[in-house]
Amino acid sequence: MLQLLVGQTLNGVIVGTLYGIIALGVTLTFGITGIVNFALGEFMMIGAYVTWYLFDVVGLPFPVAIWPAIAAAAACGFAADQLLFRFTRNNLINGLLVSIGLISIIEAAALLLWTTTPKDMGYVLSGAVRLGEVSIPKMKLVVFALLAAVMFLTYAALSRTWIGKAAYAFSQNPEAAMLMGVRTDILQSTVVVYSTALAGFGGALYATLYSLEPSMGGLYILKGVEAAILGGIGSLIGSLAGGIILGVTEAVGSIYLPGAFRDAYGLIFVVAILLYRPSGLFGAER
Amino acid sequence: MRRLGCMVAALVATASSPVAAQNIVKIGQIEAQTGANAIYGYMSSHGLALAVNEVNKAGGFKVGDKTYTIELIASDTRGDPKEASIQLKRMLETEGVKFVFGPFLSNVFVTVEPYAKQFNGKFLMMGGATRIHDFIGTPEHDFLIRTWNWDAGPKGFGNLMVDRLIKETGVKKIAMLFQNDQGGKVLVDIYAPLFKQKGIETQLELFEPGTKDFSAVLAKLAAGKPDVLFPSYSDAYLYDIVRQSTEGGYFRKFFLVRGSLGPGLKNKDEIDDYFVYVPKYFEQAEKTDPKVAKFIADYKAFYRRDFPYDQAPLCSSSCYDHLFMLIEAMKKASSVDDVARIRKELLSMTYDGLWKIRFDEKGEEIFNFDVVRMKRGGQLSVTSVDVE
Amino acid sequence: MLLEVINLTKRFGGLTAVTDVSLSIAAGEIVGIFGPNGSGKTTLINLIAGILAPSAGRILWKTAEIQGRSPHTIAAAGVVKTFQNPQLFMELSIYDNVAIASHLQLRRRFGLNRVTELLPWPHASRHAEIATAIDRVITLCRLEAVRDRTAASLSYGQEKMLGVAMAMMCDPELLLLDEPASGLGEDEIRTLEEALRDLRDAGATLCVIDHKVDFLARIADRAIALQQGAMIAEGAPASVLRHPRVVEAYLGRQHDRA
Amino acid sequence: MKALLWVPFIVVPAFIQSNFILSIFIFSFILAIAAVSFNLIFGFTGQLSMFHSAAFGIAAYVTSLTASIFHVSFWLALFPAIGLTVFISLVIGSICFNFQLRAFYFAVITLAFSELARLVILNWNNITNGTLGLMVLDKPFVWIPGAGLMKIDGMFGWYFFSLAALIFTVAVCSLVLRSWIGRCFAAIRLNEDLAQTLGIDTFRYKLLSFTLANTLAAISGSLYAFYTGYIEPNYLSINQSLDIISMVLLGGRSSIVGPIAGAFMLTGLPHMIELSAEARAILYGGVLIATILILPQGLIGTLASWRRAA
Repeated sequence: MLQLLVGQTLNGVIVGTLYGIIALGVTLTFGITGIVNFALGEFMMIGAYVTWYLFDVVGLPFPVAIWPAIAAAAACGFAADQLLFRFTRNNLINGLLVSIGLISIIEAAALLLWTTTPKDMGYVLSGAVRLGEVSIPKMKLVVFALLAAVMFLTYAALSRTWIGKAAYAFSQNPEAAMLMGVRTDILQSTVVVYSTALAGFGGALYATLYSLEPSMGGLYILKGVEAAILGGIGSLIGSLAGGIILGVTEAVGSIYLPGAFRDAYGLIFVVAILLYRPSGLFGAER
Repeated sequence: MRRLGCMVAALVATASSPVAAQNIVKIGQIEAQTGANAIYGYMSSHGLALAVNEVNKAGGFKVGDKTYTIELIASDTRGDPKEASIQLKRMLETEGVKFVFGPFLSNVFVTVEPYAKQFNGKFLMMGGATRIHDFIGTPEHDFLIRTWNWDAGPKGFGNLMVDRLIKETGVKKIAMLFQNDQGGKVLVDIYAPLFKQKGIETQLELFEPGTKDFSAVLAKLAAGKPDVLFPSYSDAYLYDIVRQSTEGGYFRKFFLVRGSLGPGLKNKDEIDDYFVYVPKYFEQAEKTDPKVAKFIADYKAFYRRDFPYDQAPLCSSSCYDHLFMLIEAMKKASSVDDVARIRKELLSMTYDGLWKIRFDEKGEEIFNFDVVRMKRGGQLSVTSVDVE
Repeated sequence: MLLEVINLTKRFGGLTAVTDVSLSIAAGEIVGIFGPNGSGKTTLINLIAGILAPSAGRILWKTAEIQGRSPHTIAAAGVVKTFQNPQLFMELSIYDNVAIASHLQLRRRFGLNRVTELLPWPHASRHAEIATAIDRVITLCRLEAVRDRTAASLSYGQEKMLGVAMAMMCDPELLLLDEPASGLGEDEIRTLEEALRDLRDAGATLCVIDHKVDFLARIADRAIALQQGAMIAEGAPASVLRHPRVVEAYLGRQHDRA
Repeated sequence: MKALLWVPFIVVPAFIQSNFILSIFIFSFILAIAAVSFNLIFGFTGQLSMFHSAAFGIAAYVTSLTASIFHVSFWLALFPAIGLTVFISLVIGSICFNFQLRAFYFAVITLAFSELARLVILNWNNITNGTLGLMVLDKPFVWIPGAGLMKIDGMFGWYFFSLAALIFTVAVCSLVLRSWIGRCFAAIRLNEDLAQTLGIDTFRYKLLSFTLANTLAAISGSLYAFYTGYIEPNYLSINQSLDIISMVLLGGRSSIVGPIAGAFMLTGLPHMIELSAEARAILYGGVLIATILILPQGLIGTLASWRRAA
């Protein structure tokens, strides 16, 4: 039983980082543009399908295929930002609803292109590492490493680079930031596009672990938002932590309790946290 | 636009009388083409559209001395009972459709059933939904024809599959892992008792549709040391379950009554035994059976995308065959609207298309199927089972 | 005593905005509180109005402790404040703004009988009663000309008057005005003064905060001077203005500027 | 005079016998009840609640289960449903509003609660029959002067029954909204701090709005269950909530009529315009986005503002 617990905790951590990357996008977008982009899951789906196409159909090696995937997601993100989100800045509800409309468009397009038939990408890396009874697939470890790396890089970038500082300043106090000469529109678009690129990256890695369907995005964005709230909107480390907590809760929860309730365990946790600490675990007290 | 027209027609008092056009046979289809449970409906709509296109391209079909073309009215229910019930009303009353294909979804069927009943004898409903099984053959339900092989019952394949499994693998304990939706629940209700009665111990776990990471549930199930895993019914999950079972070393033996061989072949070197029910093993039949080859070629040409060798062709090919069966029956009955006669002909014929299909006296479909068994390394043994 | 504030203190993290302030307001008087910006005036009345909770000290309203209660209960008890930069229902007309403010009056006058307003045939007399009250306040605040325009379309002075009007509509026993005169032109200030006097004559007690000394001197019966959150002088406006610490702390700086 | 607007609806069945069209009307009426009531909390009080479909679905289940288990009439079965909805709304409402959850958080928490409700119904197999859902076979009775006790069955019965229910809902909403309660809702929507200082107990009125909205949604849910004759856990799904939201947005959130128009558009149009499934989904998304960005007032709202301008 102990190995089971240990193994699933580790597995939960890894799955959690996938939630975390979406959560990171949610947090960034919310901090800078004041909206929650519920379509992030769809950009993840785009990244995943492009990776699958380039790797399986075209036959590029994975490390190469991953870049066009990210680019594609980012490009779509840029289009969406210029055509839609630009007009819903700081209008939470409208932003929410626009992104919901966008979901149904992107999903339908994916259906046209790839049908409901699931796509399972060839294995980039198969087999598992075994420590005693505990076994973890190699690919999952790689994914975990890559995601964690990207998140910490993002964190570093935001605390070092100028754009990062600008973004931080802006999220703290827009007026002051603008007086400091931060070009709001550019900053906001950059962040929206970056978050979609993150989602695309997440999708590319997702494709190496799981099979793909057009409806995959819907589930992930919910988890991402839950994770972001858990960790506290506006906190980068929080979004990673939130994702991991969510992943572990689900994995461990479904060992001891019915698996059919898996999604509930996360939700209950979120509600509890929010009531105990409305600003989330790592969020600044308001 | 045409439909706006008939809306107007309907708005002008006399709407209730159907607008039957000359030398056109209207075929309706109510399936979920989008949404969470769309996979069956989506592909059956593909199959039917393909068949209709073929018939019309060939200039229609002759019944008596008249030549008829087919008008297909296929609407997307999104798996929403509300949509379906509205659409069926339109088909039966406004459009005067006499032959309705679908639904594959039980929730849609039970919703429209009370209404459809009122038109008993005026139309035929050829659906695959499992719940049709509860109504078919009962009074006032002559309009029902079930277009899918049924797991349970003496003629059902479930029985035969389980026997074969026991005979060939000597399984003692089996773990069931299904998504918590209609299909999953039906399978549990059918197979749990079946195993029990044959003295096989079972473990059961359900998962939320949309789950992708199964290692927790798999580990939990494996802890109970069952011999075989009986997973999901849809490739959308099978790929993940099979891969994660083998990678994690949880399971090496699988038993499937839905879904394709794809997941097994993909992990062939990790799998000891992959036991799957396939109404027709397309990958093989394509090479041997010209009809199948033609079907696959036509599909590729018509939809300009390559052919999905997962469970989807089962739906598409079955609906494809059923249209030609129906036309056959019309010719035999030398009428396109005498529903009773056409039904009689349908039930009395044995159609030899992509599949060898016939119906029992109640209207339950019976077709032979293949059991494909894959051993480690991927060598396959295909046995076709004759239901009779 | 209508209102008694006893050793009231408010800290925001490090800095102390209000230090150990004690004061009392008697029914029917107009009290003026003044002091330079950041002297804790606004914090003080936010504490009284319940928008902030004090760190220490007590607030007695008619001998009942009200510190830390929620704003709406305190408002219901009869203490209403206006905002320094007016808070309005911008999309609505002046009339509707004041109509919303009639909430408390409606409750006081009719209590649970309000539910009859939910009937398809509402109480005509009641509507008339409230309607006249609303119009009275609007006239009192010299807003009848713009009665049906949206609040968003008002001039800054009118916005302030509307703020006062809404506060008045709650017919408060104690009205706390946060810098009512700031940003107003001379004649607007005159109107304001008249309105406030009318209000006092109508039986309300007023507590006015402002740094416009002359304005306060004109209307206040009693003045209180604050500096860095502490009370430094109290008494008749004239005498308080002459108080050395006030001159040094406040007017002194004005003289420098001059 | 507004009452006259209903007259066309009352005479419609005299001209239309087509069950297809009538059923579109009936579904529109029933869903319009949900949309109008949702607009109480969303459009008039300014809180985006995602609990609406849960209230709708829970009531659908409670009513039909009570009716079938205890063999009581629709009307009797309605009471426990409404009672439970009120109770749940009060609990969830006081949790959310007590903690001063802001817009986004409120939406997410209510969403979480409605998902939990769905999962409970989904997995409580021995009562709810899980994903397979339940058939609802009995129909409500009403007493009609002259005709006596009449079973609501068939198109015309349902047409007028659901129409009556909609009229009732609209009446309740308009009476509430033109009273002081409506003014308090507006105050909360427009400026909560100010509302507080004017002595309005924002907590109480938010709670009232939330509860009233859910209760009316409960009525709509029960009707829906008895009309379709089938209930399934999907009634509580997020998509159901989103559909209701879209109705309100398309019609316009600033009026009572708006959501009704929205309900008709979303229920009727898909059946009048021939489109492939994918194209329909794309159009739906496009229209939704267009309304938000171009006609934030919604259709009715925009027409109204034109009338005012002209």
